[in-house]
Amino acid sequence: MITVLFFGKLAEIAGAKTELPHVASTDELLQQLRTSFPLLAAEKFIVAVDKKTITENTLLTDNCTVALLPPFSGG
Amino acid sequence: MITVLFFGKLAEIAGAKTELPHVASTDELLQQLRTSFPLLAAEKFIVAVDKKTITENTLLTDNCTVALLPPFSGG
Amino acid sequence: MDAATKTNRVMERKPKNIFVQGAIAPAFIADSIAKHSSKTTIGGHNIFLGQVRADLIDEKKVAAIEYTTYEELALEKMHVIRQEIFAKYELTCMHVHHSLGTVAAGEICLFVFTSSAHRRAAIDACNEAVERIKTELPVWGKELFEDASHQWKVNQ
Amino acid sequence: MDAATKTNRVMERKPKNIFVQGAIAPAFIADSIAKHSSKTTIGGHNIFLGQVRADLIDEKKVAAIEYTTYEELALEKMHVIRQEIFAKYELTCMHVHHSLGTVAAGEICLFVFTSSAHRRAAIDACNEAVERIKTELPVWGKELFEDASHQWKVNQ
Repeated sequence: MITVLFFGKLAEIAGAKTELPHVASTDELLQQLRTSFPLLAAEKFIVAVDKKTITENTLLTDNCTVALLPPFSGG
Repeated sequence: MITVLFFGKLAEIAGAKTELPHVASTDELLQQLRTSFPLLAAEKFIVAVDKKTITENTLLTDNCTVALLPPFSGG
Repeated sequence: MDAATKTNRVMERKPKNIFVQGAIAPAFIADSIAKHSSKTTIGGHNIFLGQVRADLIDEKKVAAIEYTTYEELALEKMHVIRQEIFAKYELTCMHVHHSLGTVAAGEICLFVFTSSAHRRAAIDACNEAVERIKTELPVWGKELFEDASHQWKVNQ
Repeated sequence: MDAATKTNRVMERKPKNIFVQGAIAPAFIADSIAKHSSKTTIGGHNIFLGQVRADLIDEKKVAAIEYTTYEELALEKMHVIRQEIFAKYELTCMHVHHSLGTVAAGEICLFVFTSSAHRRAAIDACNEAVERIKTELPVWGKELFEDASHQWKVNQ
């Protein structure tokens, strides 16, 4: 299982959390998510795998957590 | 009369305040003060006439106030 | 290894919790300042406070901001920021508190507090910490308008 | 001219008193922060606090600093600094408090507090105010040692 966390505005679109059966890579995961939640396509976000932000397609292992992080606006 | 104010370390040397009969200029005044208070010679200070700091010899008028200000150390 | 050293080592490894529920009270800030009176090597403190603005957006007024975070990632990130700032500046201490949940307009949502022997380090470290908190911490502010609608805050 | 405008004009002409007798209490700082919660155009506050250090000088420890000033000149000078800083930065407000008399090691002797809609102005204005206060205000600190001897403080 892969856990996917959504934050900020993205959680309004997709809910705070979802679990998916094994997906090979982040590119594949994002493709699936965009199919399930078409509104995601218009949103800017970065991706973290197990709390490390990534900039390229990344292979996913079982039980990993992927987080979709829209632009930060703390403070 | 000319009022002379001393601050910080200078007040330890010369007292907080003194009054002098008319003196023509700041140079003349400082010469008199150094004679009265020889320890002043070793001290760094700037001079203010009626709350304006001066950098050159300045003519004094009656009833003016001259202040001797050692380096500031507030805060 | 004595108890104090042990405590320090544990603190270094385990990120501190910076999050507080709701607004940061001025009395909390006062307590935090007062606690430093026993640290007599300190010569200067610098404090930054973020306050929620009642911005007017399309004629609707912001009544409050609701903050959420990815807490695990935020605390790890703050831990790295803290270590890098301590490595860079001669600080005596640094404290960071950020609100979660709802903070009304006019209330304090961020409190960054640095102290050092000479002022330059505290001022520069505080400045850098604030910039990094704003750009690097996964925290999101939802601006709640008086009419109960909302929009997601964008940092400048 | 309404009463508020009149008051403002008078305030512009008459320098504010920045001096307080003895240390600045953390509770006073908290009150000062709390008073700004009604100013909901403010997004950031910056505070600098000067604290008296128990420096060791030739094996003697500083127990307190005794501050004196040329008050008339200091208030006029602070008034000019205030006006120049307001002209340069988009500030909502600025408050300055400096101790006179004896302030013990660990206590606060200087409190500079700036507020603005966006943080940059408050941070830069506070920084500039502190530098100018330290170099331009006729204030003198006498470092009182534990053995009752003293020396005159020198600002870095």
